[in-house]
Amino acid sequence: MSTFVLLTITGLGLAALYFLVASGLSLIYGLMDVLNFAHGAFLTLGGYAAWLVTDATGSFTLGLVCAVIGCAALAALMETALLRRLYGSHVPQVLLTVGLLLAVTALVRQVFGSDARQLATPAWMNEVTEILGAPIPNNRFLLIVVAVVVYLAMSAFLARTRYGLIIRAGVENRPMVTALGIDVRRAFTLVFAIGGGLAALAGALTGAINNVVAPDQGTSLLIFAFIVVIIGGLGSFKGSAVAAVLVGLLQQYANFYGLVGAGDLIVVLLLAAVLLIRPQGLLGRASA
Amino acid sequence: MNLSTLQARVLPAAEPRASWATPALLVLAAALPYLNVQIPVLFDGAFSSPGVLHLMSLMCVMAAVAITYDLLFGFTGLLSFGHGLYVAAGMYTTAVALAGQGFAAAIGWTLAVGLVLPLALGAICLRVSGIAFAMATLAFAQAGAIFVVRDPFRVTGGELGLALAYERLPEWLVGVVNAPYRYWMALGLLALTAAAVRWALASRPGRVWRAIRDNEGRVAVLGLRPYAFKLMAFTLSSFLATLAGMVYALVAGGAHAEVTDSTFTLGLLVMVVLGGSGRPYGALIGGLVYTYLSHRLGELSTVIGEPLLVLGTLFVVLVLFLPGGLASLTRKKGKA
Amino acid sequence: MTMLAVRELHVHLGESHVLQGVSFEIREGGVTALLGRNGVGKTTTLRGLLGLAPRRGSIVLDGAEISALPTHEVVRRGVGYVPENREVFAGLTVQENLRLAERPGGRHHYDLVYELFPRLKERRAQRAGTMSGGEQQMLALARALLNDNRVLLVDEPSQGLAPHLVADVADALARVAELVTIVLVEQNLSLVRRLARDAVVLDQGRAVWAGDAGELLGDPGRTRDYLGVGVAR
Amino acid sequence: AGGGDSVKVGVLTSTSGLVAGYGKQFTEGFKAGLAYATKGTNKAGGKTLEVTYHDDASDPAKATAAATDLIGKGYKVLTGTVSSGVAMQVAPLAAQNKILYINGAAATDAITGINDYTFRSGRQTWQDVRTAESFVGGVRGKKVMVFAQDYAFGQANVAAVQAVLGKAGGATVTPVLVPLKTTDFTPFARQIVDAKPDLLFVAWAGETAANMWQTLAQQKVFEATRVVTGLADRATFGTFGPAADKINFLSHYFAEATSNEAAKALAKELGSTPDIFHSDGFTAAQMVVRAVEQGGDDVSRMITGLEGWAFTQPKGEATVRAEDHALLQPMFQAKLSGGVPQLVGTLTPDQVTPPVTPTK
Amino acid sequence: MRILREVSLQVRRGEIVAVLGPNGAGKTTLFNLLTGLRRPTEGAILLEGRDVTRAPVWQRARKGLARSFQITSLFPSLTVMENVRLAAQAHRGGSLALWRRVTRHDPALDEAGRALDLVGIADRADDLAADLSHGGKRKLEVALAIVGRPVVLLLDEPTAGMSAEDVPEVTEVIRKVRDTLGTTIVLVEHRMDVAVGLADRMAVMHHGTLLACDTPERVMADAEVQSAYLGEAL
Ligand SMILES: Nc1ncnc2c1ncn2[C@@H]1O[C@H](COP(=O)(O)OP(=O)(O)OP(=O)(O)O)[C@@H](O)[C@H]1O
Ligand SMILES: Nc1ncnc2c1ncn2[C@@H]1O[C@H](COP(=O)(O)OP(=O)(O)OP(=O)(O)O)[C@@H](O)[C@H]1O
Ligand SMILES: [Mg+2]
Ligand SMILES: [Mg+2]
Repeated sequence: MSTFVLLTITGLGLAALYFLVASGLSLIYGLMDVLNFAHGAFLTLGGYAAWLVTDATGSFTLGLVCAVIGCAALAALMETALLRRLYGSHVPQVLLTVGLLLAVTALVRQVFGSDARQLATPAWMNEVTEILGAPIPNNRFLLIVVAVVVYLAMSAFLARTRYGLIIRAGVENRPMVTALGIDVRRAFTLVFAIGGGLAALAGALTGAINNVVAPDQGTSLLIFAFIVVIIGGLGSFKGSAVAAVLVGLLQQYANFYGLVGAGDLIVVLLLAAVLLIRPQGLLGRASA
Repeated sequence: MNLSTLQARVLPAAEPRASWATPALLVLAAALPYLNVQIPVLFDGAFSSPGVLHLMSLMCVMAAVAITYDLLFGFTGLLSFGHGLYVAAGMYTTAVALAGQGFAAAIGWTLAVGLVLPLALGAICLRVSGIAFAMATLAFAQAGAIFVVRDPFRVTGGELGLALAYERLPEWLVGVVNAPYRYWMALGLLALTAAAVRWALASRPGRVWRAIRDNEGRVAVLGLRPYAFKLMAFTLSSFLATLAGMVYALVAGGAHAEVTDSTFTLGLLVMVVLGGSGRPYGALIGGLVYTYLSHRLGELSTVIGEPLLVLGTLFVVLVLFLPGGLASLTRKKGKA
Repeated sequence: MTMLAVRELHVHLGESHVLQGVSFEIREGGVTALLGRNGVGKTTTLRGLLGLAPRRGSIVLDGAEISALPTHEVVRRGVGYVPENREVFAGLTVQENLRLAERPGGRHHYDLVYELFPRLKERRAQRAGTMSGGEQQMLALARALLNDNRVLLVDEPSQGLAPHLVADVADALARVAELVTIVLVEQNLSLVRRLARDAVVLDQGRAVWAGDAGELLGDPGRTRDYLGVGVAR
Repeated sequence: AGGGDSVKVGVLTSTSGLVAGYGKQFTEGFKAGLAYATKGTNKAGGKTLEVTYHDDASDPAKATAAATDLIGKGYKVLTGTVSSGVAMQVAPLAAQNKILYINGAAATDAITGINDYTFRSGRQTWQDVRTAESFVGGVRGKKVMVFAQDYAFGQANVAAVQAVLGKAGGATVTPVLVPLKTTDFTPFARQIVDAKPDLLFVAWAGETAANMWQTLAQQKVFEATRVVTGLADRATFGTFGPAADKINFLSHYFAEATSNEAAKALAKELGSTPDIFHSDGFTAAQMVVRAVEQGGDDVSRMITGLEGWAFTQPKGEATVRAEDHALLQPMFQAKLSGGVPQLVGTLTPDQVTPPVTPTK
Repeated sequence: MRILREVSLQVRRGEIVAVLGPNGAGKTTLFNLLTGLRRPTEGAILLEGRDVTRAPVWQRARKGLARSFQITSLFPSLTVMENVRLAAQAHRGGSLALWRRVTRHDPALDEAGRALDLVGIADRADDLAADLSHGGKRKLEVALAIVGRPVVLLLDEPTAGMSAEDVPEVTEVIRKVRDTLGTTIVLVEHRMDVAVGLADRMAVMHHGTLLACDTPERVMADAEVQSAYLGEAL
């Protein structure tokens, strides 16, 4: 019983991490239809920014905040300086972000070396709390809380503000949105900044879970983020959340109860199954 | 939104044209091993030296792979993130069959795998389109990568890779002194691939592929079954990639797990766009240049340790300022 | 009073020089029809006015030069647009399409819109992309009529509308024209005849005739020369 | 060939990519070893060593390209790489082209005895495992678990443990192999706790190590069993976290373990504390110098000159075994306290001698 | 939601039937059912006596069912000629023949040329379809549909957006297609004059049902049709 509780709660923690990693990608993909490979770059940069600041100031919280703000600003810059020229042509956008992913990962490795860097987190995060006999690491609770907050905040942003509408419409037909008197560019920049900030948040928290940041943490997380977004359904923020929970729990159970190390294959299988049975994803729109 | 229609706006319709330049270049390329000429800085030795020939062999192989990728991506509008799987299939089938059964069997098995694997996987992946297709191919490639690296049946050598059982190879393929033969083999592969793809594009299905890239639904209403055509393009492209994988293994002396990594396929994407996707010669040029740079940058510069930093940046600049790729530099912009 | 003055408007699309110095003036109030054969550049003129097509030349709206403004700024000066191909946002619902069209700071005439097109009210939650061609046209019109406009640019509103709806649309435009200046591109000459006070005719990238619409349509010679038709019905 | 008065030596290792850090150590160690073995003259047996350094980016394709280039330019001696994947593809080239290849730090057992032309300058997995065994003495009838990542490096460790502790030692060995890209290790820690083994052997590399150790500590694995693992480079000492003092470390090399002449020379040349792969680079240089001294530019004489050679490397006394070119060398037991490694015991080369794999 | 209810319509070989009805009556939906882009919940579709209710889109097209789209649907990055040639090639078969190169002397090319001539955009043959004006695209749309000499031709508002000048031309083309090829034609049309001028019979739809189907004269006189569709004529 305590094992099951342990697996379930840590599985939810894993799900929370996957959701955070996927959320920025899902937001940008869902709203702007950009398959943003640079998301991987921000996952890495966020981790390194958090590490730099934490190392200098000794405060992980400050590191986290600085990472989020810094990456949001950087993402906004990237959108205005680079991506903006390419609206209307999706493939070049994908390509641009691929280039950024490759370049930024290499840059980080060049500057900080290829060894992982240790990220010091507050002691309480690494301690455990017993629930029904299962020792749960406290950082998993942190993950779950942050993920829930992000989910609620983003849902409100999409439902309560016009930005969601503007961007969905802008993706479909950008000139027509401007012809309704709306400055699409501002909305796009904002969303991109949010995406960058979310990536940084996920990158820094990944660093906190792993206790280290590494140059290619972004690239390896990115694949998981893609898988979560696709399983959840293109353009569905809620879908990403559901998929993250599914993947996190399934992986955790498979790793314990299943054949040794079935955890990674099961994710791939799940993806293949979803694509074949329900190509638009669990909660995706039929086709947009 | 539909990826393929969007792409159509950036990609011009290419009209492959034959000219005298192609055979002339081919003859020149074939004569390189006899040229005891060195281009300083650019190459670290004379053309006839094994090191340069080896590099050029790799460039030819990768250019061939890039061409097969462009057939999918640039001309049919199918964005695949799993193309490396077929190159890997070619490499590993060759290495495994060579050790077990010898050279002739290795070729036979590779051809068979190159036909059956893409037919089977393509039949599944092509049930979906757009990003979902990209993800399905990614999923299978990931499964392939996991298979290779984890190596449950102890055949692939895991991340250590599988060196060729060179004692079972014909003598002319073994040893540094025989670099010219491997170069001609790679050049032959490139010529064959380019010719096959060019022929296919100029064929009747070739036209349909481009129409599918533009507007798939409309193709169906005209009475053509897009699925069949896409599967055809997918199989042809993957088959040629498998073939290239075989030559790659012969040139590099073994199969290695890097090819199954998703960054390998991303590299292909970069090559194709670098050269100019959906353009004659685009992928070829991109494949040559990218492979050259990724091998030589580290050697050329002591300041920049990470070649991908330069390549990634170059790629970004190119996408922004030369969306047609390098190939668009050589040709005046014309209509159609 | 001149509402809109266009001088020497040039537009290049790809390699073709589509508008080669179009000049005309539009009086305040009422409907001015912009006429011409297929492909002369009527749509391009409207898009040029809005800044949706790259343009050169002078455009004066309400006394202010607007040719350098980005599209959304032009629109915020009170320019409504009903595009030729409807261009509704297929992935958004009807209601979302309308909400998006609300220009901040003004009144939004949902009552007018729903009165004109009750169908839209019924179908508020339907995705615009699944609506019939005519329904989409209603939505495109509604999007523009929702706001207080100074000028309304309307490109072929009757296209794909059933006859009785064409009549309804005509009524609606007539009503709106009492408040707003309308520039109307339309192939349906009977509609033009009913609505338009003035007309401008484009040919070969230029405005070749401007004046009273009734005079133009009442003169079979001119209509044949400029529009290529003997006036029917 | 021609009896010129210089010999070209190519050092092939990662200065970019995943294991660039290891490559850097190897290169620095090599330079130090070269200075030491040639007494600063850069000459061996009267011949000048022309050493060039090349990046393999831990990519076998790049490595074979560079090797082919060098061989084509008349290089007779290649050395280096910290990646087993690269080593496995370069070694056959050496045999095909009849040149000498002294592998760097790649630990895979498969390099030993792979062919007549290939030697190794570092330790092999077998020696690691043998050292682990020394922590429990006899394992007969005991339960041993191997916790490793499911790829070549981890699998090799599992295989070695099964051979050393299982087949030879009489223990029951249970592997727990974890997919490479795992983020949460709780289920595996739980499996270990449930199984209560007498010994847990952990073979780990990469950025998930810190997370893995923390999870083991959180799930109270250290209370349930005795844990042994390898001590890698100094940059990773922090990854063990608070659990560090509960772990028994087997070590290939750490600066505090020895203080012979070679080790001192290494530290002096570097001007800093040597790290694990510095020693391998140093040793590789020693072997290159020996080969050239004995063979000039004749590869077969280089080989006979190396076979059976006994010498002092930074780790201590080492011997190149003639039959399969295994490098017999001492290994260390260590503990970490306060982030500083301390020597617990030294195993002599014959206590950790791998079985002979005669070359093909 | 139920969009069509119990619509039964029989069209004889070589007949021109115009489908009319207010916006949203289900005309395009009817076409989508016939071409196979959508599947009916109930009912059957017979083409030349054979049941094609479950056949995929491309198979029906092979059996001679062609259509044009209300909302223009072309291959924008191919030239006008290539657009039509593709359609011609499709119906001639052998499109999967990888070994057959597309040559300059291709019967499909001649056919395509004739179709372009017929709709009057032969002079734009070498331009990209994307660069045509709206009217031009509408004509190309018709060319794509007729080039295959279909047995049954479905035209969804072929004259929408065409200038008054071109309407008679297109009307003439449609009639010629029927007269020379014996093609059965079903078209949706909001222009009364065109519908009345062309159609042998007119079918009027309303709220997803078939209100009437008869000769133009009788349909126009039908009171129900008057109120449902025509309203006060302009
Ligand atoms: N992107 C483009 N590139 C080149 N030429 C174009 C482009 N778009 C339109 N054109 C050309 O510009 C001309 C004017 O087009 P426009 O759509 O303004 O005509 P229009 O008067 O509105 O015609 P219609 O009555 O058919 O709607 C046409 O000849 C068309 O072929
Ligand atoms: N996927 C869908 N979901 C909901 N309603 C739909 C869907 N598809 C079509 N409809 C509705 O079905 C009705 C019939 O549409 P259809 O396009 O067939 O009309 P139509 O007769 O062609 O009209 P028009 O003359 O305006 O083109 C419309 O009211 C439309 O909104
Ligand atoms: Mg127009
Ligand atoms: Mg319709």
